[in-house]
Amino acid sequence: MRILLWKLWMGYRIFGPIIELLMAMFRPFAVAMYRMGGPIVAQMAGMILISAVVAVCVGVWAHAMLFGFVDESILATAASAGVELTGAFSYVSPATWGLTPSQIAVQLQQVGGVAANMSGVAQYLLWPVQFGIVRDLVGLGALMGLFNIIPVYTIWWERKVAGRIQSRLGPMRVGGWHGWSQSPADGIKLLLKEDLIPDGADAPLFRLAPYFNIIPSALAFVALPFGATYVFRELDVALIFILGVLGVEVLGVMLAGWASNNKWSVYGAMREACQMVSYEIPLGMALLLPVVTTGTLNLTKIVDAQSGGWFHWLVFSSPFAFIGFIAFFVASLASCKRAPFDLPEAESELVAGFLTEYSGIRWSFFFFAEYAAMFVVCGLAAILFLGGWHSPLPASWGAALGDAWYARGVKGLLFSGPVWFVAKCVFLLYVQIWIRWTLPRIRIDQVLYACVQVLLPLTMLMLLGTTVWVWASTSECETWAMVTAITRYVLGGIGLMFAFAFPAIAAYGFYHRRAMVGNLVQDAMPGS
Amino acid sequence: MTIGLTHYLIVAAIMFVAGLFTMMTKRNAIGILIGVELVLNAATVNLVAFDRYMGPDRLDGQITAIFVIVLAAAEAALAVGICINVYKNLSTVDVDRANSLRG
Amino acid sequence: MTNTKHNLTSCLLRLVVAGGGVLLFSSQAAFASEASGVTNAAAPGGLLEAALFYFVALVAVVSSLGVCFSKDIVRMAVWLFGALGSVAVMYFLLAANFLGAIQLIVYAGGTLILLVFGVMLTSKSPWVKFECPKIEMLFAGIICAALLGCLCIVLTDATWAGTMQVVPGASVEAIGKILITKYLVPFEVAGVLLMIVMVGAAHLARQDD
Amino acid sequence: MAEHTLEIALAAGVLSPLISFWALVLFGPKLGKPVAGWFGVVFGMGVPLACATYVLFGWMDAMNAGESAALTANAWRGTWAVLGDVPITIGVKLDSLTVAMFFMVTFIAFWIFFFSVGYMSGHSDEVAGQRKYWLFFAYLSLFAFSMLGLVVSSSLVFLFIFWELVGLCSYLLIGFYFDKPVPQYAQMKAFITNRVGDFGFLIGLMLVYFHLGTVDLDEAATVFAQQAASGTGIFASHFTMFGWSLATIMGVGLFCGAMGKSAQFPLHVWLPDAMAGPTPVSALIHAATMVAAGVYLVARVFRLMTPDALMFVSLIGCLTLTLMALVAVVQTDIKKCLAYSTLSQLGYMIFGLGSGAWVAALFHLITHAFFKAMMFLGSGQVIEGCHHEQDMRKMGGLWKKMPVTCITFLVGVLAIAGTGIPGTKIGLGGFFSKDEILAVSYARAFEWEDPERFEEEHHGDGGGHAEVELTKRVLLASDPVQHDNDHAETAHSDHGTDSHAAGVGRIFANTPALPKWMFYLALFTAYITPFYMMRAWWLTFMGKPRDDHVYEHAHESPMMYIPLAVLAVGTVFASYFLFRPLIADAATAGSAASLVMAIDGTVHTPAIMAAHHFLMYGVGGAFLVGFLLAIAIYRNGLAVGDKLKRALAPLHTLLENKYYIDELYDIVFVKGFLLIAKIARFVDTWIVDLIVNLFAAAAERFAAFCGLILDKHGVDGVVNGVAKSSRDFGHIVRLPQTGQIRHYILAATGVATIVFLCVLWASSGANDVAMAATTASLGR
Repeated sequence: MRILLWKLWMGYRIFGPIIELLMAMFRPFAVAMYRMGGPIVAQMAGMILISAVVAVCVGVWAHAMLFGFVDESILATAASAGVELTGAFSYVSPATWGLTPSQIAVQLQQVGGVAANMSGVAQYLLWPVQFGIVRDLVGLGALMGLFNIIPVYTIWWERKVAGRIQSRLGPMRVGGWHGWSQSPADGIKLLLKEDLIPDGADAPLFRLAPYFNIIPSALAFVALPFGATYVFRELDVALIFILGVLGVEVLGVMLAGWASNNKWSVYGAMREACQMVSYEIPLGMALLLPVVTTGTLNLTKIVDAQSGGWFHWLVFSSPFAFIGFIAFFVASLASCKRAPFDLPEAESELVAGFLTEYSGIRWSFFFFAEYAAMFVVCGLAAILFLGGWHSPLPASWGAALGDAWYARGVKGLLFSGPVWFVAKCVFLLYVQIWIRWTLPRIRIDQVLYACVQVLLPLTMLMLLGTTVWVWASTSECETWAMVTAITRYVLGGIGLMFAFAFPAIAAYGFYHRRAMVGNLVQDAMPGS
Repeated sequence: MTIGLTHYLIVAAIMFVAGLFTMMTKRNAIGILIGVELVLNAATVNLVAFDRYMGPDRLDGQITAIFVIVLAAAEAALAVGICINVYKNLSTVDVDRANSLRG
Repeated sequence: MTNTKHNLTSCLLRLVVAGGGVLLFSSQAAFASEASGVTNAAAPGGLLEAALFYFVALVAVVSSLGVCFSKDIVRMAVWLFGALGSVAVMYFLLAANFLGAIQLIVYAGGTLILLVFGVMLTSKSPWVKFECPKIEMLFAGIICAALLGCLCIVLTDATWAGTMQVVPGASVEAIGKILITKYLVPFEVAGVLLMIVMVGAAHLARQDD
Repeated sequence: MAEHTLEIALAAGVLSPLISFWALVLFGPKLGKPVAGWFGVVFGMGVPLACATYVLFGWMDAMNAGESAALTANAWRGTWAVLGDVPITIGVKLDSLTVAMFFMVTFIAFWIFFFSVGYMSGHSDEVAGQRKYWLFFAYLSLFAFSMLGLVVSSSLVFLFIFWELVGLCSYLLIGFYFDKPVPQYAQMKAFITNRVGDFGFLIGLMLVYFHLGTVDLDEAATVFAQQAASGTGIFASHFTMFGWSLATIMGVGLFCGAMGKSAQFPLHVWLPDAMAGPTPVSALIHAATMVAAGVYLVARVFRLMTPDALMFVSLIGCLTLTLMALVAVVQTDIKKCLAYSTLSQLGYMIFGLGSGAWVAALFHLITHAFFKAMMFLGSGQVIEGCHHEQDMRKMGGLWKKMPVTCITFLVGVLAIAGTGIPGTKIGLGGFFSKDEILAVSYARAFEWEDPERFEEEHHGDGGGHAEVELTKRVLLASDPVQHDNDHAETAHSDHGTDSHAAGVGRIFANTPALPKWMFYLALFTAYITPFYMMRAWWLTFMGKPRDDHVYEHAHESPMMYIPLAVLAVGTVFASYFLFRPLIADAATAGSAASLVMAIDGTVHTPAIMAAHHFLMYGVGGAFLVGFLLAIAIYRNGLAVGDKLKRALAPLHTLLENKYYIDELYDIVFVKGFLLIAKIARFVDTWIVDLIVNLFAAAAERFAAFCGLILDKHGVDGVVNGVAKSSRDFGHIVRLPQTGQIRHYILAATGVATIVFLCVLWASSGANDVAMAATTASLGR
């Protein structure tokens, strides 16, 4: 053991300086590269961004498809050998059921319909994908990437939306097309900034606090499924696991506020504690609606219960779920400290609340955590109520496509896949941003009033109603089945109306944007 | 390298003793509360470990652990309320000062 | 410039640590999936489980000792979080997934926040510390050490009457079912207790007229 | 008809008032004054009434098509929870009785809600301004929810839950004017008195739970019958109290609940006081529905009754009906008069059930609900019109000012008096129902002496009639305890006739004349009822105005007399043709397989025919006698009445003070406690203190003697020395008692550790240690 430690220490002594030297050399190199590449990037920026987005989508889709195919292959091979493997299969380690490349080739020809000469390379390319460690590495990479990209671009997007809502343009300069690299640039700036620790602060806690924020929000991604086979770890208690780790975030905020030794910070922390402890209850109750309906805490199974298109989404399953979804969304705003519940920060009253004394990378950690948490709760909303990764198109259309490899591809892209999940999340994120820049912040007593006297009874009532609804649905009574079907279609119709009205109104606003600048928007709306 | 029941029990024992020590040496009322939480956690670890290794097809240990968690949460809520009341009356949460009923 | 360099490297290192945490957590989650009836190659008792257990046990022990020996009440709470979190991971290792998640929600997300909240409401200045007499510390230390010694002797020597077979973890559904059938009465009693506690806490926290 | 449609309609009817309640509680203030009331009318009762109508017609169709039995059998029920081995069921009891009750409650309650909108518009601002207005309708909605829930519940547990909810609503509504002292006391009295009865109900429920092992009404009845046949279960218990077996106690316990809610004799005291509540509440809860819940309960648990228990029921009902009717004669407050009349009529129903007149009692319940609700609303109209004057002595001649009220009230009076043409089928509701109760009790009293003959007549005579099936008695077995005792005496046991002989029960077997006396009392009361009702009507509406001030103000408003008119029409027409067949249908299942006998009064066996003939001549003209007597006395105001009052002063005083029952309760329960306290105080002051003081005085003398001489010099030194040493010792002992919790923990842990070490030390060898540890840890 001592020898091992000694070796490690020596290794650090030797390689540490080399790494740092390389990094020091890399820094001017990077600046030079940026100076050279900057103009090119600036010109091609829009193209690059769009193609990157498309590439990410396609990558995600292809990735999911690939994994799904290998899973199927394992299952099929096992079945042909007379072994029954059950359960969710995506991350099963293949120690018991490893496929040889030749077996993969067979599967490629049988299941995928790929010609024999084409499967030669593919079989070796696909072979490693079946191993848990490979998948974990790929998944970890994807997770870390997502965890970095989502906050960075949500921040940029938020600033753009805020600008538009306030009749200005938002960031326009850095990176060319609509300032798309503003956030990465800000990130670099924050990395380079001095890491201040105020006098009289509790230094270890002050340093520790951001990690209490950022690690839970990263952990939440562990159990958050992006697609049927695209989940890092499929937990049977995924839902409450995510709720639990998001609940830990509060501790970070409170520690940050406390350790800063600043009056405003402590106020912010106290507000956060009040707010979170109260809003977790309605949030949890609203989360229970889909759980009661589907009878599982496993997110993948909850989504499976909603397959089949628009009208099968849980939000339309009963009036209680419909209202419960809205209650959930409100509570999730509060749990992410988003406006109108952004009291812990409250720039206009508390300077910046618990963030007052923070600067540099630690400060940005809080923001990473916040935006990641936003994405997570939007993802939960999409999974629990909006059908997860299923598209609104009826599943029967997809079934009509057949089972060939290209049909699978189309199905993965159009009917059920991570792309849809991300799209729904992004839409909900947009709604969050929209709300933030439209509604004023409410007072703390109003916040608590809204929780205890409005949201809590409401969600309790909805939970009760859903329970009765589900319980009534078990009776197999024809009249009741008719009632549920009618409810489903009525609510779905309302949803559909919103879904069409939303882009229509947006298009109208865009078309008349000149008229709206400088006016109250409602003056320029039709009928005014 | 097989992890058995004893491993968990020893960890739980250490936590238990640490909790006891905390209760014995802290003068802050909330500190004592933290010690109590530690002791309760040690107990629940024991329960779950026994459930895992000794209770074939029975969930008694886990259920008891759930009840312990419920009770601990309730106890913490009340105890913090009491601490705040003590603070209101004595302007401190030092348990050495809360000795009005001392015989 | 030196300052920034320090920053950059330390931050990167910490990101790596964070990533390691994710990895660790995810690898333990692999065991937990056993509870959902999924076949799992890494059977309990494997190397990874052992490694994870030792890591978590270390965290638990260190955190518990941290709770004992730290003077500052907020730091005690943070150490307590370490202990609670590692206990949650232990539950996952013991295939009690539901309990693990509940532990996270109730303890880490609820009780601990309440404690810190209580600290914030009841401390006049941030660094007020009450010290216990040294002689008491000594006595307490001796007694606790003796107790721990006894416990360890007994635990290591004991032969348990049970089967010592690892039983498969139960699903959430099973817990739910047993909770409202066999344990219905305690369940209701717990509900009544929570109700009473709610009323009591509200009463304690009232404003004096 | 689609499956379960009727249950869904019933459930919707039950839940709609609940929604209305919550909506009014949450949004009541926003809805404002008239809107909240109309909201309550529409959602609190309009929707249930629509559902009830739908169910009624659906059920009629099903009955005509012969599908009703299948519907009853298939009625939805599920398991709510399993407590121990006993499933707590939840479900809808779908039979004719439920349908009839549901329709009756919703119909009457709808019109009372309607009436309330008018009534509360003037009353609501008296206490807390606008706030009380919506609160009133919220309470009414909650009441409607609980009452309807009670009616449709198929399980005793849920029946009990709704039962308690009904009690709560009654409490809330009686004390609606909470700023006045009288309603406050009245609501407390009602609540506490009801709890006494509910305690009995709970005991009965627990016995059902433990001994029958099910809480579903039908299953419980089946199990009960099986246990009775085989002498197992509750019949195997040899526990007795007051000579009652456990089975009888179960029945009596369940009946105790009904005693509280239906205000039967010893627990009746709350109902007259409950008239302090708003008049619509009196009409709805304390005349038509809630008090009827007790009767409904007895009808539902009829199959769990033993003959002894039923005799007890009958006795209580008989006492109530007679005593309360007499009190009603001397009441001067219009609402109190109606209240006592209600008590008397409830007594009739309970008496009817106790005598086996299952159909007639429930039929009477429904007819009574119609006309009594109407009369209460009429009295509300009068009180409202006369500026809150409730004293009938100050009214008179109001028929000019309130014609509609007067006429509808008269209809009610006629109905309750049992007006009709004897021997024909022409008459008002009370005519049929009361006549049938009396007929059955006659048959029971005079024919049951010889049960075998009765049996033969019932079976031999009407073999061809389908209706005779209704009167079947599957078992007439008495309690096994009884059975054993009687076995030696009555040797013939082949046909189970020995138990027939014991059918009257164990205690009551010694008093064979009791049923006859009860019948005579009921008969006597049939003459009193028309008298006091006509007295009330005449004093209020006819004659000359006796108080100009009241007369000047008197008026009536359409909002309030529309319901009166509707209910009057309902009283006249709906009852006999609509409800009688429904209840007769329900009787098949409602009294099937019971230990006791249900007798249908319309079955023309010789016994019943004899009763009818007897009644035709005996009480056929009772209403005329009573009416004429009342008119003769009060034709010219109060003068004759006052003379009579003076002539019969002692009796009048007794009745006016309601037999001093309230005072008795006050003396026994309240004063009793005070008396005990006083005795204790006396003992304390005069005996204990005396002894103490004596000792003190003696000690003082002794001390004075000793102190100067011995104490100062000799003893003080010793004492001080002892004191000092004990103080020092005390200090030492006190040391561990620091008041510091951590020290206690330290000490406790220390001791535990030392014990632990000792155990380890004592057990030599590793195996012993292990064993000790194992046993210690596992607790084996």
